Amino acid sequence: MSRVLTSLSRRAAHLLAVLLLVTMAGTVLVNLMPGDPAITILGPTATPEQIAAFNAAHGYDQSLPVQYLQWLGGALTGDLGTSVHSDKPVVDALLERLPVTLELTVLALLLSLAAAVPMAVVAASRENSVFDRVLSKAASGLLSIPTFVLGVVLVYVLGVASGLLPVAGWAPLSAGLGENLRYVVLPVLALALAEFPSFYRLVRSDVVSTLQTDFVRTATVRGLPRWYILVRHVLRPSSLSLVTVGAVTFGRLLAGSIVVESLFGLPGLGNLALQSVPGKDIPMIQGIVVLVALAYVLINAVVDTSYAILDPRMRT
Amino acid sequence: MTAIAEAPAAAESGLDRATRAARRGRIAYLLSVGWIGLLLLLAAAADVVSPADPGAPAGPPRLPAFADLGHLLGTDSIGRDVLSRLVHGIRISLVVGLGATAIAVVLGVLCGLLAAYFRGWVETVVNLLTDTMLSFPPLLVLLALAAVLTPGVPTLLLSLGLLFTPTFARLTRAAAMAQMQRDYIAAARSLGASRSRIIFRELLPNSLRPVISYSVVVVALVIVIEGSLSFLGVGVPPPAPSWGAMIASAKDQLHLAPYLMAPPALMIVCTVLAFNTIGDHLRRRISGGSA
Amino acid sequence: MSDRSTPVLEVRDARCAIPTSRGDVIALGGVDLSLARGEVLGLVGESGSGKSTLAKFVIGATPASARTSGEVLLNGTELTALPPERARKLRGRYIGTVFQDPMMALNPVVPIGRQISEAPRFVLGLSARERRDLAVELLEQVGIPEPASRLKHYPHQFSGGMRQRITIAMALACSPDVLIADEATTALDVTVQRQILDLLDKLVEERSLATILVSHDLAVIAGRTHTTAVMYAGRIVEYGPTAEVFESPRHPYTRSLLAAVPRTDAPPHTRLRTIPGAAADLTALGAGCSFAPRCELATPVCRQDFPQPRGDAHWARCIHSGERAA
Amino acid sequence: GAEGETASDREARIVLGVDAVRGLDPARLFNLTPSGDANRMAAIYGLLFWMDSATGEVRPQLGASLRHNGVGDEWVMRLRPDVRFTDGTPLNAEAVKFNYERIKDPATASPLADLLDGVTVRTTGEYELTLELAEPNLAFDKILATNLTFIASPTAIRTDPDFAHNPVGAGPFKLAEWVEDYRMTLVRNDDYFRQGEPALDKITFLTLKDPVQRINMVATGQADAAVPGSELSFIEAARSDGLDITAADAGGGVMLMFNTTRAPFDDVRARRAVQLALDLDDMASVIDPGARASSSLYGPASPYHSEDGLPASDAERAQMLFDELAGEGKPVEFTVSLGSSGFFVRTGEYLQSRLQQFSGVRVEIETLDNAMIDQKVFSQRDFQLSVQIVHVSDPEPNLSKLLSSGGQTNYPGYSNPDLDRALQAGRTATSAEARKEAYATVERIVAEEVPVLLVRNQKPYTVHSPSLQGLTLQGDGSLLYDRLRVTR
Amino acid sequence: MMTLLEVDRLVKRYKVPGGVVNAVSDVSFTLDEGATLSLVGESGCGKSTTGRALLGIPGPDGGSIRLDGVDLARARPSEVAEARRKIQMIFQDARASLNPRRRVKDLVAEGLVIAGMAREEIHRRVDEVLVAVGLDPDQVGDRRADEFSGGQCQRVAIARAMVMRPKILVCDEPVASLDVSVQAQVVNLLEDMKQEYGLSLLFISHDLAVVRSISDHVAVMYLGRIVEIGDAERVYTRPLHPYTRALLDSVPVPDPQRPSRGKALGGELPSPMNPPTGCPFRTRCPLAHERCASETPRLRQVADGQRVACHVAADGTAA
Ligand SMILES: Nc1ncnc2c1ncn2[C@@H]1O[C@H](COP(=O)(O)OP(=O)(O)OP(=O)(O)O)[C@@H](O)[C@H]1O
Ligand SMILES: Nc1ncnc2c1ncn2[C@@H]1O[C@H](COP(=O)(O)OP(=O)(O)OP(=O)(O)O)[C@@H](O)[C@H]1O
Ligand SMILES: [Mg+2]
Ligand SMILES: [Mg+2]
Repeated sequence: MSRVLTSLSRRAAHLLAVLLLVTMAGTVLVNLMPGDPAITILGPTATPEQIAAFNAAHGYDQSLPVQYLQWLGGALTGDLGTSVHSDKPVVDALLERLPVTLELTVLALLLSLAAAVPMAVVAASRENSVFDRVLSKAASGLLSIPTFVLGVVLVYVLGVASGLLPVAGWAPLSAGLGENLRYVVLPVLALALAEFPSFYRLVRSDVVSTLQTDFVRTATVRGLPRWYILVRHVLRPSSLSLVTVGAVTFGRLLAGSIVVESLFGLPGLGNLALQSVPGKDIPMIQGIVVLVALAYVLINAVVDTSYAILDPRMRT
Repeated sequence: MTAIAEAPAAAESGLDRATRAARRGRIAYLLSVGWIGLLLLLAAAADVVSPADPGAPAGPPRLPAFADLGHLLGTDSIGRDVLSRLVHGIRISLVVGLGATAIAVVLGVLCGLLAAYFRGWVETVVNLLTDTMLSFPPLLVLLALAAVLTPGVPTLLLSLGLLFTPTFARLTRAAAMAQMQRDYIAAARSLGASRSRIIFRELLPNSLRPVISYSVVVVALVIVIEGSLSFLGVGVPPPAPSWGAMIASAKDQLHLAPYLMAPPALMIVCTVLAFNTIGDHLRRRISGGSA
Repeated sequence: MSDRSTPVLEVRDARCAIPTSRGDVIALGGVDLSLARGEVLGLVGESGSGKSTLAKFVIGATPASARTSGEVLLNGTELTALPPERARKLRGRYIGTVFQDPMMALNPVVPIGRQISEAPRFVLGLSARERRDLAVELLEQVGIPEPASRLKHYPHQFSGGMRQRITIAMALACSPDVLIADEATTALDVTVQRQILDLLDKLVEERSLATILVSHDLAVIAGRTHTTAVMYAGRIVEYGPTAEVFESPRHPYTRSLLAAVPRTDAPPHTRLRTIPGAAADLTALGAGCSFAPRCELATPVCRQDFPQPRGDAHWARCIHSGERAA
Repeated sequence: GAEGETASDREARIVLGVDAVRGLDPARLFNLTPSGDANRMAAIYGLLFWMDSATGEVRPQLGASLRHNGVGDEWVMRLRPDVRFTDGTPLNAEAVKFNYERIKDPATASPLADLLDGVTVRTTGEYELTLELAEPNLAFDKILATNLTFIASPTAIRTDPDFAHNPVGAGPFKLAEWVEDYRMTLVRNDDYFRQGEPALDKITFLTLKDPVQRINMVATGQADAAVPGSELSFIEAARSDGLDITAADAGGGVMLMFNTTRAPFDDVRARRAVQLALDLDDMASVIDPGARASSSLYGPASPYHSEDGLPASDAERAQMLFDELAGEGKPVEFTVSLGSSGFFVRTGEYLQSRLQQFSGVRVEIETLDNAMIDQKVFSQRDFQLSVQIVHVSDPEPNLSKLLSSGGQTNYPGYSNPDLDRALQAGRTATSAEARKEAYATVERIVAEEVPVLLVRNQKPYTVHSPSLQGLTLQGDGSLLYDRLRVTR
Repeated sequence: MMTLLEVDRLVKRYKVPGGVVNAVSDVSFTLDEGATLSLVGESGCGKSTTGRALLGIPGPDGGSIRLDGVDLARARPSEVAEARRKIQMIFQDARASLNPRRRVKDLVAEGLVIAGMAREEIHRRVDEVLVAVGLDPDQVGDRRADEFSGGQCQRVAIARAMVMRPKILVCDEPVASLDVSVQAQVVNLLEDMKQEYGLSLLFISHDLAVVRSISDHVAVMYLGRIVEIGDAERVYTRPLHPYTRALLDSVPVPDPQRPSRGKALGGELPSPMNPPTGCPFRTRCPLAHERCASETPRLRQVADGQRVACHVAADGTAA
C-alpha cells in the first residue's frame, strides 16, 4: 500500500514540477515576445508617461521573477488575474472558451478514431490488398495536406457549393443539439481528417505486428472466426500505443487548433490564443498555458490508468 | 526433385500476390529514392535549371500551368514563374524539413540515450523537460522564438527542431531502455568499456530504429507546418519560395485561380509520399535485419 | 501403426516452399505420414529441418507466402480439398495444438477462462454456462489447483509450467482427435518438463489421442513416443517404432545425432561426437541425398537421386542403411 | 445562439473582421475602420453628427445642429431635448462637455486628445455648447462627425470602472451580450429618440478573421452583411453571387508610407524614384484584379478630384534616380513593414519583385501582426516603408492628420510648411474656390514630394444580402443603424 | 592445484516493481586453476546472477569475491580492472550479447581496443582466436552477428572472451539453445580451450547431461542458494539433496528401454520475491518436516568433496 502511495506521490511531484516549469517558461517566453501590452491597450498615440503608468499599474515594471511569483501567488488561490484586453477574469474567459474547444477536440478525436481504427484493422488484416494500398497512400496524401487548405476545401464543398452546412460560426449546446451539431460538423471534419492519417498508420502497423504474434496464429488454428480474432485478440493489444498517441493528440488539440478555429470563427481556446498572443495579453496567455498544461497532466494520469485497464500486466 | 512447381493454383496466387506486393514495394521505393534524388539534384542546380529568376516577375500573374510553354507550370499571384519557385523552394522546404528533423533527432536522441543509460536524476530531468515541452502550446514557442531571433530559415530550424525534440527523446529512451536489458551492453561493460563508448558505440546504433522510421514522418510534418507558419508571419520571409508559403499564398486567391494551389501541393504530396515510402522500407529493412 | 485401427490423420506428399530474399526455402520436400488413434509419433531432427513446418502444414498455418501442395486427411476427409473456412473449422474441431512458448501462445490481455472457452463457443456452439463448466473441468484435468477461481486471471499471473498446462487445456477444449505438440516442453525446466510430459502421457492415454510430439530433444522422444520420424532437410529420413530407431538406427544421420548426445552415464570430459559440415541449405538442395555432403558413408551414387525408403515398419531413406561407418 | 436560430425580419447579423480590442470607450477610439470599432459604436452610441461617406457633407443624427461663426474659430452645437441615454440620463450639453473634457484629460490617455487641442468647451444652455478653437477651422464639423461623434453616458462612465465593456449610449441599440472576439449581441433601444426607429429588434456582430469566410457567411445566408477584406476580387465574386455591395465613393486608399525621417526615404529622390518605378495600373491589376490606380488623392465624387493629380510612371527616370543615389553612396535599400494578411504580403512581394528589377535597389519584407504594426510602425515609427489604407472622404480630418507636420497619423514623419499652409488654407477657406485651390496645392505637393504614394483607390465596402436595406455609409464607411431594415 | 577464485557468502538482490528479488543469497564456492565448476538448477535460481556478479555486471550486494588474490570489493579500482581482465564471460544468449550492428572483427577486438593495444597486435590476436574457435577470419570477419547461426554466434562470443587471455571463463548456458550436434562442437571447443590455455571454467547450465560431461565439480542451486556442491562424479552417482535427486530423475534419457526413475517432483518453483521460510525447497520436498520450515539448512560437509544443505540428507537417512 505504501508503495502505491510513494509511486503516486512521486508522480504527483513530477506533474507539479512540470506545471511549475511550464508556467515559468510561459512567463519568460511571453516577455520575450515582441509587442507591448501598453501600446496595444493605450493605442499607438500613447505617450511614454502613459505607458509607464500603465506598466506600473499592471506590475509589468517589475522584474520577471517578481512578476512570476506574484502570478503564482494568485494562481495558487485560483486567481489567474485579469485579462489586459477585456478586464475580465482570465478564469472566466477560459471557462467560457473551454467547452467549445473541448467539444471540437472530443468529437474530432472520436470521429477520426471511429474512421481510422476499423479501416486500419481491415487494411492490416488484408495487408497489401488493393484496399490496403489505396487507403495507405490516401492516408499519406492526407498527411501532406495542410489543415488550412483542408478547411477551405471543406467549406467550399459542404458549405458554399452545397449549402448543406453553415460555413462558419458556432451554436452552443444550449441552442439545441441539432443546431449545435450542424455548426460543429465542418470544423470537426477538418480536424478529424487532419488527425486521421497518423491514427490510421499507427493502428495499421500495430495490427500488422499483432497479427503476426503466436497467440493470433493459435487463435486462428483453433477455428475462431476472423472477426472475433480481430476484435478480441488483435484490437486490444494493439491499442496501447493508440492510447498514448491519442492522449498526446488530445492535449495538442485542446491547446486549440488555431487554424481551424480562426477559419470558422469559433469562440474556442485557439482563437483566444490567436488574439492574446499578438496582443500580448500576458495574464490570458499564462492562463492558456496553465490550462493546457493541466489538461496534459490530467490526460497523462488518465493514460496511465487506461494502460492498466488495457494491459493487465501493468496492474499491481 | 520434381513437384514443388506443380503446386495448386490457389496457393500459387498467394505467392504471386506476395511477390507482386514485394515487387511493387521495391518499385515504389526506387521511385521514391529517385524522386528525392531528383529533388536534391534540382536543389543543387536550382539556379541553372530554373527557367526564370524566382523572385522576379516573369509574366502576367496567375497563368495556369501548361498555358504558356515559357512558363510550364504557370505564374503565381504576382507573376513569378511557378516552376522556378518550386525548384528554388526545394532548397527551403528540404533544408527546413531535413534540418529541423536533424536537430530534433540529434537533441532528442542524445537526451533519450542519456536518460536510458544513467536513469536516476538524469532520467528525471529529461522526463521533466520533455513533459514540459510537450505540455506547452507549440504556437507560443514558435512565436516567441521567431520574435527573439528574426524570422528566417535558421529560426525555423531551431524552433521546429525544438518542437519535435521531446518526441524523439521519448522514442529513443524507450528503445534504449529495451536495449539496456540486452547482454551486449553487459558484455561491453565487462570488457571495461567507458560510458561514452557504451552510449555511442553500443546503445546508439541499436536504438535508432523507431527514430529513423518516425523521423521520416517528421520531415513531412515539418514541410507542411512550415507552410502553415507563414500564415502567422513567422515562416520564411518572402520572397523566398517555400512550398508551404506558396500554398498559403495560393489559398488567398483560391477564388480567382484555384489552380495555383496544385503545383506546390503536389510537390509536398509527392515528397511526403516518397519520404513515407522510404521510411516504411527502412523500417521493414531494419526490423527484418535484427530480431 | 500395424496393430492399431484406421488412421485418424494422414499426410500425403506434403511439400512447402517459402519464398525468401535468398530464394525459395524448401521447408518440406514431400512428407508422408499416418497416425492412428492413440498413437504418439515423435518428430525429431535438428533445427530448421522442417518439423514445425510439417506441424503447421497439418494445422493449415503455413506462412501466407508459402506455396504448398499435398493432402491432409482427417478421419478420411481431405482437408486440403475443402474451402479454407470449412477446413479451418474442421481443424479447430478435431486438431488441438500446443506450441513451444506458452507466453507467446496466450493473449496477454485476455483472461484465460475466456481463451479456453472461446473455441468451444464457435466450434461446438456451447452456451456460456457449458463453456464455463468445461473450462473448469479442463483446468482441473491439466492440474491447475482451484480452477474456478482462476478463470478470470491473466496469463502473466501464472508460472511457466502452469501456462503450458493452460495451452494444453485450450488444445483439448473441443475434445480433438489429434494433438500436435510442437516443442511443447522446450522452454521449461527439467522438473516441469517432466510434469508436462507426464500430463500429456496421461491425457493421450485417457482420450486415446493421436499425437505428434515435435522435439529436437532425442531424450524426450525416446521416452514418450511409440513411433519416431527423423527429419532432415525437409524430409523424413528414418521412420519406425521408437525402440527400434534408437536401438538400431538405420540412417547415418540418426546415428550421428544419437552419438552427439552427451550421456549422464558417460565419464566426464569424454569428447563428444559431432556431425561434420554445416546444416543443409534448404534453398539449394541438390537432387541427391541431402545428408550426403556430411555423411561418412556417402558414395557418388548418393548424390544422384534421393533414396527411396528401405524397409517397411522401420525404414530409412539411405542406400547404406544397415551399414556402419568404419 | 442567435445565428443558430432562423433569421427573422427584425434581426440583422453583421460579420466584421476584428473585435473591439480596447473595449467600446469613445475616448479610446482609435480604429475607425468599418471592420473595427466604428460600426459597433455607431450602433450603440448613435452619432451626434455624421459625415456622408460619398460627399463629405455633415448631417445631424442625435444632435440638432452645428454652426460656426463664419471664420471657423467658434462653433455652436445644439442638441435635441428628447435624447436620453439608455440609463435614463439625458444627452445634454453637460454630457457632451463631460465627454470632450474627458478626452482632453491627459489621464484618459485618449488618442483623440490632439483633435481637441486648444478647444474650449462651454455649455451655453441646457442643450447648447460653444466650442472655441485656438485657430479657425471650417472643417471642424467633419472632425467632430467622424472622431468626436460618439457620446457616452457620463453617469455610466463615472460609476462603472468597466464601462468600456458595458457601454451606455443613446444610440438605436444597446448591448445585450458580448463574447469577446466572437459575438456581440445588441437589442433595440426602445427609448430611441426617433419614433419607430430602429426598424430592427436585434443586431448581432460576429467576428471572423478570414475575409473569404465573411463573404461566405453572407452568401450562404448565415449573415446579412459583412465588411469584406481589402480585396476587390472578393467583392466582385460576391457581386456575381447575387449579393449587394454598398460602397462609399471615398478617395484615398492603399498608400505606401515612406518614412521621410530615415534613409533612404529621407531623400525625396528615393521616394520619387519609387513612384516613377511603379506602374500602378499593373500593380492594381496584379494584386487585386478589378481594382484601378487612382489619378487623384480625392474620390471621383469629391469636388477636389482631378484627372491627373498624380504623376505617371517612368522607368527610365526612375533608374536614373536610383543610379544617382547609388552614385552618392545612398543606394535605395529598405525593408517594407506590413501586416501579415495575404493582401499585404502580396503587395510587399509585388514591390519587391518589381523594384528589384532596377539596379541599385534592394527590398526586404517584414511581416508584422497588428500589435507589432501598432508598436513598430505607428508608435515607434521604426520602419522605412509601410503600406496602409487611408480613406479620404474629405480632406478633413484624415488627410490633414496624415500629412500635416506632427499630424496624428503622420507616420511618414513628413513636415513641409507649404503643405501645412495649404491644408490650413483648405480648413479655413470660406469659399469653395479657395478650398479647391488649396487642396489642389496639397495634391501637387504630394505628387512632387511623395511623402505617401497612393497606389490605388480602395473604397470602404459592405457586402450584404439584397434583403438588407437602408444601408447608409458614414465617415469611413460604417453604417447608420437606425435606418437598417430587413425584408425577407 | 591453486585456488583461483574464492566466492564467499555472495548476496545479490534486485529491486523490482512489487518488492525485492533475492536472486542470490549466501553463495560460496571456490574454483581451482584448470578446473571446471558447473552451476546447475532451474530457471531463475540465480545461476546467471552469480556468474555476472563475478564480472561486476552488476556487482554483488554482499559477500566477497577474491580473484587471483585480489579482493574485488576492497582493492583499488586499477587493481580491480586488472583482475577483472582475467575473468571473461560468455553470456546466456550469445546472439543478444553481440551488438547486432558491429562486424565480427570489431566485436572480438573490442576488449583489446579498450585495453589500448596496438592495432597490428589486435589484428593478429583476433585472427588467431577466430581460427582457434573454428571461424575463418577472412570469411566471417566483416559480417555482422545477426547473419550468423546460433552456434556461430556462440563461437564469436567465445572468441571475444578468449582474445583477452582470461584465466577464468564464465559460460552462461553456452549450449542451451543449440542442436545436439552443434552443442557437441561447442562443448568440444570449450574443452580444447581449457587444454590449450590452462583455463578454468565456471559452467552454468540446466542441462545435466552436458554438465556431467564437462565438469569436475558441480554446484546445485535452488532459489538463490547452493543446496549441494561437490565432485561431479559423487554428485551424479550419489546425490544427497532431495532436489538434486529429483533433478537427476527428471532428466530424460535418450533410451527408450530405460524406464523413468523415481517420482516426478510436484509443485512449482516458489516466487523468489517471497521465498519460503527455512529451507527453500521444503514446499516441494518429499522429505520435509517441521524443522525445515523454521531453520534454513547450511552447507555441510557430508563426505569427502561433497557438501549439502539439507537437514535430512545430512544425516544420511535419505541415502
Ligand atoms: N516464415 C518463414 N519464412 C522463411 N523461412 C521460413 C519460415 N518459416 C520457416 N522457414 C524455414 O523453413 C525451414 C524449416 O523451418 P522449421 O521451423 O519447420 O524447422 P524446425 O525443424 O521446426 O526447427 P526448430 O527446431 O528450430 O524449431 C527452416 O530453414 C526455416 O528457416
Ligand atoms: N536485472 C534484473 N532485474 C530484476 N530481477 C532480476 C534481474 N535479473 C535477474 N532477476 C531475477 O533474479 C532471479 C535470478 O535470476 P537469474 O537470471 O540469475 O537466474 P538463472 O538461474 O540464470 O535462470 P535462467 O536459467 O532462466 O537463466 C530471477 O528471479 C530473476 O527474475
Ligand atoms: Mg520448430
Ligand atoms: Mg540465466
